[in-house]
Formats: sequence, C-alpha cells, structure tokens
Amino acid sequence: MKVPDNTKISQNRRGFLKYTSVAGAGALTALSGCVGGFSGDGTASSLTVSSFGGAFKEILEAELYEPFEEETGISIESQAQGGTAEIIPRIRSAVENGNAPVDVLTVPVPGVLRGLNSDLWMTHEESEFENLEFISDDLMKYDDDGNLVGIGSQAWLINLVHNTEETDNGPTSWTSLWDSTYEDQMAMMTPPVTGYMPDIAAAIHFDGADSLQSESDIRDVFEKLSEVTPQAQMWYTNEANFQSSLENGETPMGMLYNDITLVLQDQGAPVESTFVDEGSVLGSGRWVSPRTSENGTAITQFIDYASRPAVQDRVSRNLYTVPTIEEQHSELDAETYQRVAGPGLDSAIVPNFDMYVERQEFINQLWNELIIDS
Amino acid sequence: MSQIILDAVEKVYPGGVHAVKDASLVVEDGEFVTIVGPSGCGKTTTLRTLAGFEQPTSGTVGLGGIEVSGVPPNERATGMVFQDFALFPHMTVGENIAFGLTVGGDWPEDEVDTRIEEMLELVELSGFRDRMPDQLSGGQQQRIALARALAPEPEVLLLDEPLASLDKQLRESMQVELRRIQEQIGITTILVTHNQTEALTMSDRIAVMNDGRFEQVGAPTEVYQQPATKFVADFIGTANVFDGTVRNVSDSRVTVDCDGVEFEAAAPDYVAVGDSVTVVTRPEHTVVEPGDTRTNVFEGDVSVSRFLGDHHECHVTLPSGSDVVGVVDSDGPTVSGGDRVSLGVDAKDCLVVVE
Amino acid sequence: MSDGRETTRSSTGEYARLETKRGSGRDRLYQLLLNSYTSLVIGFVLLPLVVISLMSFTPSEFLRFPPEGLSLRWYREFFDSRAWLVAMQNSLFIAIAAAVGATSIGATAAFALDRYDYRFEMVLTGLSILPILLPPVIIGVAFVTLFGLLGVGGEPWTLAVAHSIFFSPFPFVLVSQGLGDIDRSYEEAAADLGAAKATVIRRITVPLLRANLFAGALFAFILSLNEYIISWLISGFSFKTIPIQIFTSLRYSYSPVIAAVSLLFIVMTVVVMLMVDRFAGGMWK
Amino acid sequence: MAHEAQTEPATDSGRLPPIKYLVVSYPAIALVTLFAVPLLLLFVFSFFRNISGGYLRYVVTAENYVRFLQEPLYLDRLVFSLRIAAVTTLGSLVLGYPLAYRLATTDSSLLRRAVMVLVVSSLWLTFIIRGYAWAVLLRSNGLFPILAAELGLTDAPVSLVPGYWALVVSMVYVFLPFMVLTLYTSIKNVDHELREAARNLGAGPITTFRHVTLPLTKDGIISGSLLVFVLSMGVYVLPRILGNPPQWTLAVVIGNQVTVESNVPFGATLSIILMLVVVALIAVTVRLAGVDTFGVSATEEGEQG
Repeated sequence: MKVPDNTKISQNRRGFLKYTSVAGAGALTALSGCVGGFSGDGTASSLTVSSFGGAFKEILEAELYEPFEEETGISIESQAQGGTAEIIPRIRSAVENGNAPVDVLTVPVPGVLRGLNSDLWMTHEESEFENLEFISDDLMKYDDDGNLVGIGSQAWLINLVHNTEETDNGPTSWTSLWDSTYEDQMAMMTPPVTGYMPDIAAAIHFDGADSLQSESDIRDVFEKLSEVTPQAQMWYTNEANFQSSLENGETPMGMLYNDITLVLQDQGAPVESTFVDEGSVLGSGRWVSPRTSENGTAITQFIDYASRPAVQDRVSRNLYTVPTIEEQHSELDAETYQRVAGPGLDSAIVPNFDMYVERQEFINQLWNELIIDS
Repeated sequence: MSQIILDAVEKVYPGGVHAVKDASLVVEDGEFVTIVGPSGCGKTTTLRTLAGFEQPTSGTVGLGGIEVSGVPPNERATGMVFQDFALFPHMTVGENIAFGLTVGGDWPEDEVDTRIEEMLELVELSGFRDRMPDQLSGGQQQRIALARALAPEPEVLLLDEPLASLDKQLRESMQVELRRIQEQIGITTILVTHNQTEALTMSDRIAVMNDGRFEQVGAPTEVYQQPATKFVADFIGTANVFDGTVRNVSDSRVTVDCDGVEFEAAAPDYVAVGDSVTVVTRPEHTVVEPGDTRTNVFEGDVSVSRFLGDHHECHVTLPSGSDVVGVVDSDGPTVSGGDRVSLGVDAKDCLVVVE
Repeated sequence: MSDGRETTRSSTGEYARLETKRGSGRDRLYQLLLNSYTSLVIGFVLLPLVVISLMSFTPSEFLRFPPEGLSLRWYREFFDSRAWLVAMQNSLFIAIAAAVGATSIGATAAFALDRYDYRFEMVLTGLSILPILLPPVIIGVAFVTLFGLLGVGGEPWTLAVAHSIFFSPFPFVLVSQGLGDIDRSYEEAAADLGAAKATVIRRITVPLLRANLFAGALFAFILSLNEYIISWLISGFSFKTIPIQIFTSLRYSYSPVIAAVSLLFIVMTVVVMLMVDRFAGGMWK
Repeated sequence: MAHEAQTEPATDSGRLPPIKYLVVSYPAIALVTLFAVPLLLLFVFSFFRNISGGYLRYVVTAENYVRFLQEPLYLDRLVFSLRIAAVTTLGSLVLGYPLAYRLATTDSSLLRRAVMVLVVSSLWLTFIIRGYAWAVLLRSNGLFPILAAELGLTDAPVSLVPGYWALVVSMVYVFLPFMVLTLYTSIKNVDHELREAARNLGAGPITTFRHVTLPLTKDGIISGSLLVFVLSMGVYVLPRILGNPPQWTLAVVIGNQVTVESNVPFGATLSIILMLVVVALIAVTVRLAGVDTFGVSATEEGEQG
C-alpha cells in the first residue's frame, strides 16, 4: 500500500503518542512506529485545500489545483468537506486549540459570517494580491475593522429542475412550490441555511428581504412557507439523494443547483435546469483560511491564482458555477454565460445571510417544526 | 520431620457459617490419615486450611514443625490433588508436572527434566509427557495430578476427594495404587473423602468429621469396632441402631430396653441405670434364624431379602417399626419377603454408645 | 446430541408410529413451516449483504441492479484514492487502540469485581456496562463537552479514548463470563505448587482467559471500526474514519466505490468473527 | 461435591487490601474520569446558556428544559423515537424468535454456525453500510420496488426511500441480530428433554411450545425486547439515510444540535432527557420482570452455571 506524504497523518501520529501516555498502553508505542511510516514532511510547500465533495471536488482538482501545482510547485492536498453548518464548529474547535486542519477552504457566506463571529479567519493584505480587482465587489468579505478575510471562490444558483422523461414542462416559478398540482412531487432543500427557502417565500409572497427583519415577520413568512410541505416528496440535505432519484424519475422535480444539474446532463441524465421566473437563488462561496494556518504566503498565491479571470472561466466552463469575476472580465461566450448564469446575477434572489447567522436558533427551530411536521 | 498439627482450629466464614469447630489432629511423619464425613461437614475446609487457601479464624496449623498460619499457599510445602484434578488444560502433561518445579525457582534447572521422567515413571505413565490433559482418561489424569503434586517433593500430600470423579472399578484400583505410591515415598498424607469404604481400606488412621467436629480419630478397625458415637457407628459401615434406656448394670453386662426389645451387651464402665444409650449391632453379627446360639434374640418380618454372592442380606421390620439388617448364614434357611423370622446377636457384638 | 423426533421414533416403535401417523404428518408440516419462514428470515439478513457485494463489481457509474457486468473498477478507485486509504488507516489505528484500551479497562474491571469485594461494586458494575446501553449520540455529546473543556476537541486520539470507553463493556462481559467459568482449582493448584499470585495470574488465569480476552478485543476492534456517530461528533475538521468517509461520500453521490468499501468491510468483519468463533472454541457448536 | 469453601468467595480479601485497590484503580479511574465525569458534564452543560456561534454562558438556567417542554417539536420527537423503537422491537421479535428457535433446536452444527457467524457479522457491520444497502434495495430501481411492480402490487416501481417503512425495515434489520442472539441463548438453555417430556406426555408441537418453551424463554424475550428497544431509541444514522425529516428520531435532533447548530447546552439537555428515559425503561423492566438483563440483575443471584 503506497501512500503519499501527508501532514495530517503526522498529526494523527502525535495524537496516538499522546494517547499512549494517557492510556499507558505500551503496545501502542509499536503502533506509533507503524504510523511513522506515513508521516509527511510538513513543509510549507504544500497546502491543504478543502471544498465541497463529489464532482465539485474532482473538477476543482483537475481545473484549479493541478494547474496551480504545475505553475508554482506548491502541492495541494485536496479534501472534501461536509455541509457548511457542520464544518464551522470543527474549524472553530481546531483554531481554538491552535491547529489548522486545513489552509484554505471554500465556505458559503453564512459560514464565513459565523466564522467571523468566532474570529476564525486569517486576514489578508489586499496589496499582496494581483487579481482581486477582477473579483466582483459583492463577493469580497471584510471584517468589522475593514480587513479582507474572504475572497469569492464560486457563485451558484439554485434553480428549479425536472426530469424530462417524467414531465415535458417543468415548473418555472417559485409559486409552484405552493401549487397543489405538484403535490408530493418535489424535492426541497434543507437546512434553510443551504436552501434559503425563507428568502424564496419572502420574495414571492412578501416584500423580499424587508420581510425578514423581525421575529414576528419571520414567523409570518414561515407560516406561508409551511404551505409548501404537501408538495415535498423529499427533503434532502445530501444532493446525492435527490440526484439519483431525479435521474430515474422517482422525484420528478425540485430545487437543485444549476451547476450540478448541468453536470448530470453532461453525464446523459434526462434532467433540465430552469432559471426561475422570479429569480433563482444566488449562493456563493468565499476562500477563507483559518487564522492558525502558517502558510500565509502560499495561501495568498493560491487565492490569487484562483482569482485570475482565465482560471475562473476555466472552472466555470467545467463546473458550471458562475464566475466570481465581474462579467466584463469574463471571456466566456454568451451562450456559456447564459448556461451558467441565466439572466444574470442581478435578477437573482440574494438571501438574507445575516439572518441565518444572527437568528440561527430561532430559524432552525421554526424550520425543524415545519419540515418534521410535514 | 513432616508432622501435621491442627490445634483447636476454628473456621467461621464471614456469612456466619461455622465450618470447623475446635478441630485438633496430629498426623505423624509418613502417616496416611483420612478425614471422612458427609458433604458439608467441614472436611474440605480443614484440608484447604492446611493448604493455605483458607485462614483459620482461630487456632494454629503446623506443617513440619513450623507454625504456618498466615503463610500463603505457594510458600507451604504441600502437594495437593484436587477433586477434578485441575490439570492445567493449556499445558502438556510434562509442563503440568514441571510447573511446580519451575515457578518456585528453587529446583535446579538441569534436574527438572529428570524429575519429570521420574514422576511419570512413579505413576507408570512414561511416554505421556507430551499429551494434553484432555487426551487422557480419568485414571490417567488422576495419576498425572498426583505426579504433579509430588514433583516438587512436598512435605505433605493433600488429597481432596481425588477418586470421587472416577467410576467404581477404577476407583478401587486407584485406591491400591495411591496407597502403593504413598508408602513408596513415605509421605505424610491426608485424604478427604465422604466414602467410608475408601477411608477404611486406605488409611493408617481415620478421622470422622461431623458438623465441623472430629467425632472420633483412630485406626480403621478401632473406629469400626468401637465407634465412639452414634454418628460414627452409623456413618462407618452399616449399623443397626437401637435407642434405649439402661435397665440393669451388673458385672460386665448391661441390659438395655429398646422399644420392647431387651439387649444384653458388654458393659462400658461409664453407664448407669436410667441412662439413655444407643445399642449398635453390625449386620454381619446379626444372624437370621440363629437357633439358640445367640444371647439376644428378637422377631420381625422380612421386608426384602437380597442375595449378595456369599450370603443373603435380610431387611427385617421389627414390631416397634424399626428396620434391622441381618445376614443369613450360607447354611441357613431360605427366607423371602413376608416371612416372620427371628434374629440373634451376641452380647459381645452389641456396642453401647452414650451420646 | 439426539433430536426430539429421533427419540420419539426409537422409543415408541414401529406400530405406535403407524397409529400416530397423522400427528407426525402435522409435526412435519410445522417443521416445514418453521424452516421456510426462517429461511426467509435468513434471506432477509443475507440479501443486503449480497446486493452490496454484487454492486461493488458493477462496471457502470450508476448503481443498477442487476449489474451489467463484472469489473474491479471501484476497487481500483478505492486503492487509488488517498482519501479512502487515509480513512482506512485512521480507522484501523483507532480500532487497534480501542481494542487495547477497551480490553484493558473491561478485563481489569471484570477481574477486580470477580476476585475482590468492594463497597461500591454495583457502581463499578453499572459503569462497566452502561456505556453500551446509552444511545451513542449521548456518549458522543458527553465527550464533546469533556474534550471541549480540556481543549483537545478534534484531536484524533480522543476518538481512541472514546471508543475504549464506549466498547469496554464487551470485554468486560466476556471476561466476567470467562472468570465465572474458570475452575478456581486451577489457580489453587498453581498456588499449591508454589506459584506466587502474580505468577498464577500470568501463567494460569490469563492463558485460560485467552479466548475471552481475544474475543473481547476483537469485538471492540470491529465495533470501533464500524462506529460512526461518536467518531463524527468528536472528530476534527479533516479527520475521517471509513464510516465518516462513507457518510460524507453518500452526501455527494451513491458511488459504487462505497459498495466496494462495504464489501471489504463485510469481509473483514466476517473474517474477524470466524476468528472469534475459532478462538472461543466454537461458541455456537 | 462442590468445595464447601466456594460458597463463600474472596476469603483472602482481608489480607491484601493494597493489591485489591491497585487492581481496581485503573478501570475505576478510567470509567469515572472518562465516562461518569462526561455524563456529569452533560448534566452541568444542560443548565448553561448557549450564545449564537457556539459560545456558552456559564449561568445556571433551566431554560433549556423549559424549551424542551414548551416546544412540541422535541416531545414529539421523543414520542416518535419511542414509537419506532416499539415497532422495531415487535418486528425483530416476530422475525427473530422462529429463527432463534430453529438455530437452537437444529441438529445441524453447520447451519447453526453459518447462520450465527452471518448474524453476528452483520451485527457488527456499521449502520451506514447496512442503511446504504437498504437504500439501494428500496429505491425505485432497487430490487423490492421492481419486484412489487412485477408482481402487480404497484403500477410502476415506487421508491420507498426516504420514508417511514424504509426506516422500519432497516431498523428491524439492524437490530434483529441482538434479538436472535439473546433468544438463542435463552432457548438453548431450555433442556431439550423438557420438550421431549412434553411430547412424550402427549402434547402436540403447538402445545409444547405454548406451555413449555414459551414460558421458559419468557425472560429471554423480555431481555431481547428491552435490549432492542433501548438500542433503537438511540438510532441516529438510519433516519438520516433512509428517512425524511418526519422520521427523525430524538437522537438525530441531538446530533443536529451539536454539529449543525453548535448548541451543546440544548443538545446536552435533550441527551439528559433521552438518557433518563432509557435508564428508566431499563430500571422499570428489570424491576418488574426481574430478568437478568445485560448482566445487570435485579436479584443478587449469580448464573446457574
């Protein structure tokens, strides 16, 4: 069994040595010797980068990490991470212990905000980057003191999708979530911090983000939102659940990322993604780094590389996410741009990210009642 | 000097069970003594006290002239054979025998090997050295257990019901074998058993134990012929027991009235008229249809008659309701169930026991 | 070992059997019903394992049943994947440490409780057994609080510690049984032959308990290997065991590589169980 | 027969107090510091206040418990957990008893050992793999929905995942081995001569079962059911893989509180409540039925050898 060097394993070894002394089990000393064989050199010439898994990770590896490795000689250890909601507590616990399990990770906005609240992120000097000027201003994230902490990595749109063999005309409007003709046919995303369904409800039936300011307004929105539950055939956290049942038509339609749907299409699945009339939901990720990471220079190099318009375009062409550079810098042809971004980002629904962070417990409580009672 | 001394040993378990009461016994060097008694009489506890598995509540235990109370089992020079042999199942015969030679560390290493062979020879199982215990028959296991116990040259040998798990034939041949080996090495030995035949046939002396006490200690013949108590009489051999009251004491005779049957018996010098005593007769002295040759004659109804090869044994119910076992001489009459017969026993064969 | 029918036949004889022929026909019917029903249940137990095994050899990207052919593609993918291999190593190291930890804790507790009297025996017995009875998620949360407070949250060794505690009831129960079954006279014989207490334990007690200790350690090993929720709750950001890796993968796709890993795990589990069966001297003879 | 002395254990305990405490210190310290203390911490944490972002305020407050009582969601999940545990217990008993009975009474050592190794092996296999297998089997292109459609039970293959029955099937599957093993031991302990005696006295197979085997294995049934019930109460993975949110158990909600919401105090509160329910169940069953469950016996008697 040949295993490449790995800094994480050496951490693992330290853990075992520690355990040895704790448990006083002499046999483990021999064990740690075995682990030693796998320990990495831990030099700064390698970066651990974490992203979403599955196709996302594979395409990033091929289109971003590998070219970066070739150009800079810095090797990248690629990792898949769980859902946003689950990774932040782990990063926090590592940072509080002075560890950096990862150097760079791509985190959706609510996660970036939660991390900011816990002071997890490394701050960057803008002057050390060359390509930040191309990145859309909306996709940069600063802390309260104005220091740069997050740089746009990808943007994605949540669309309505359907299986073309099951229905000729998929739903085109978010109102279909409330439409009883679709009873027990739709897949819906959970938790709210990834599916942003309260924002959809607010946009369709209320005054948009303004309707999500007070607890009583939010309750009203959830009241309306509870009417979607009859249409839900499945609530998914794992894309894989919906992906496979969408492909074979078990669940004929639902909410899904435009990018994933296009990847499925490429693989020959009978699925189609529809940019929603009232605007698709725009989510986006930021490159952030735990402040405990000691590879600052390499991190800057990596993020800068990922921010190049050519690189952003290349990733978008393959991953179908929306480039984080402003449209005028993108060299994607109109058709491709239309495929990944539809009518453009301006018409998309931008979720009230702050709400999910500030009222986390309240929102989750309402949400759990809503989906569990469904 | 491998004397064993028990002096006023008491054992009370934490739960309050009084297992051994004021037990005193001296076993001389090279002597074979059997402690015999019914289950739960305290005999095994006594043996385990000697081995060091139990600590006496009070009293002293001496082995080879040394007071050993408080000395752990592994530091006592005792060799023990357990009821189920306790051969270590994960070791070969050789390893089992070697165990006691090597764990103490006081046996010269180069002699261990010869000693194993010597012991195997002693128990006549040379060539079994590499077998595992579960490949041995019961009798072989017994011999190996003995060899293992004797290998480290203990001063005393303790046998805890060693023959109980063998079948009857094997048991009898092992009785002889055990005694042979014991005499050959001349080791001081205590055997614990509930089998009185075993006790009678094997021992130099017998210690009869009942309810935590030694009731009688003596040579087998003595204990059999002169039981000190009713319990001993009943437990050692078969006995006909008649409770009664002394009516008359004269010269060397007493007359005892037992529920309507009068016995004349040899008079111990300690009985007086009016004493409650027990008259004990052995079946072999209690003869069916004796004619006029016996001192005491009484009648009863035969309930069962059994043929035992050299004689008939007769169970007879007396009018008082008590059962008596007697024998029919080889030239005596044929009797069968329901017959009314007379029984006779000589005065010299009637023992008077006072409780 | 004789069976009920056998005995009845031989003891009732030929004529009796003819007379009760109707009854024995009914007997056979019941037996047939029982056999069919239990065969279905065995099928129920077996089916998912078989399906997973077949799936792992599918040549295609998507799981289809029945598979369209045979391919080792997903096994190759497993052995080519750093993520899976690292997860496998992590799992194995945690499991070995857990086996050592759980067995040392469980066996020592069992020994102490069997051989000595303590005032708080019931408390120690309870603590020795309770871990396996409480929902693992609770144990997980409890460890999150402890390790969080100690500032060691997310360190890989904390998983080994947690598993050592969580699985210690298995060696505890097995060794307790073993101690109960050992004839004390073996140890007394050894002491009588001059072995000191420590020697008796080393040369007699432990060897006689070998099967129990071994089975206990193997149980802890295989359980740790398969444990998910505690590991997930207390593991750090990037530390993954095989179950965590599977769960994470399930998030993004139902890749047949998961079936391949599953079959590897099934094989490992069965092999270990056969070892337990063998070392414990055929528990189910 | 038996050594008289063995009725009174640990006769030499009085002589060796230091060793006795030395031996017990290792497991006792490990179990207390690494098991009892964390459980205690759980209790302490349940009275803390969570601040968004996963920080704690070390104040003593009962608000977490108030929240549990006030929001119907959590009580509802507890009731659901109890309900699904009951269904699982019943299911595994119905499937498990006949199997255990056959294994315990068969002459075929091969059958017994093969099935036992299978049952025990599947027992140790992670819930995730077994849940995954059932997800594969119950999807619309899986074996069972296709079979159902072929047999005409449904018009087209209907996916059963995610859903209530998928969860029930997988839970019965996962806990069946516990039931079988407990019942196997229990049935095995019934002397087969007792069954033969009943038959010999004229009882038919059904009567023999009802009046001999069943009453004598009552304790096994209670132990097995309690074990399965208690373990089912803690199930976390299966509802996640095979259930929709309405099939989430309290354990899932607890897991979410800790991992997703970083609300350890409320997670701890729910854990304490779940723990109390489980411990109460065990205590009540052990007390009422007086069975020897998991080695914890209501009576002080040891095993019968």
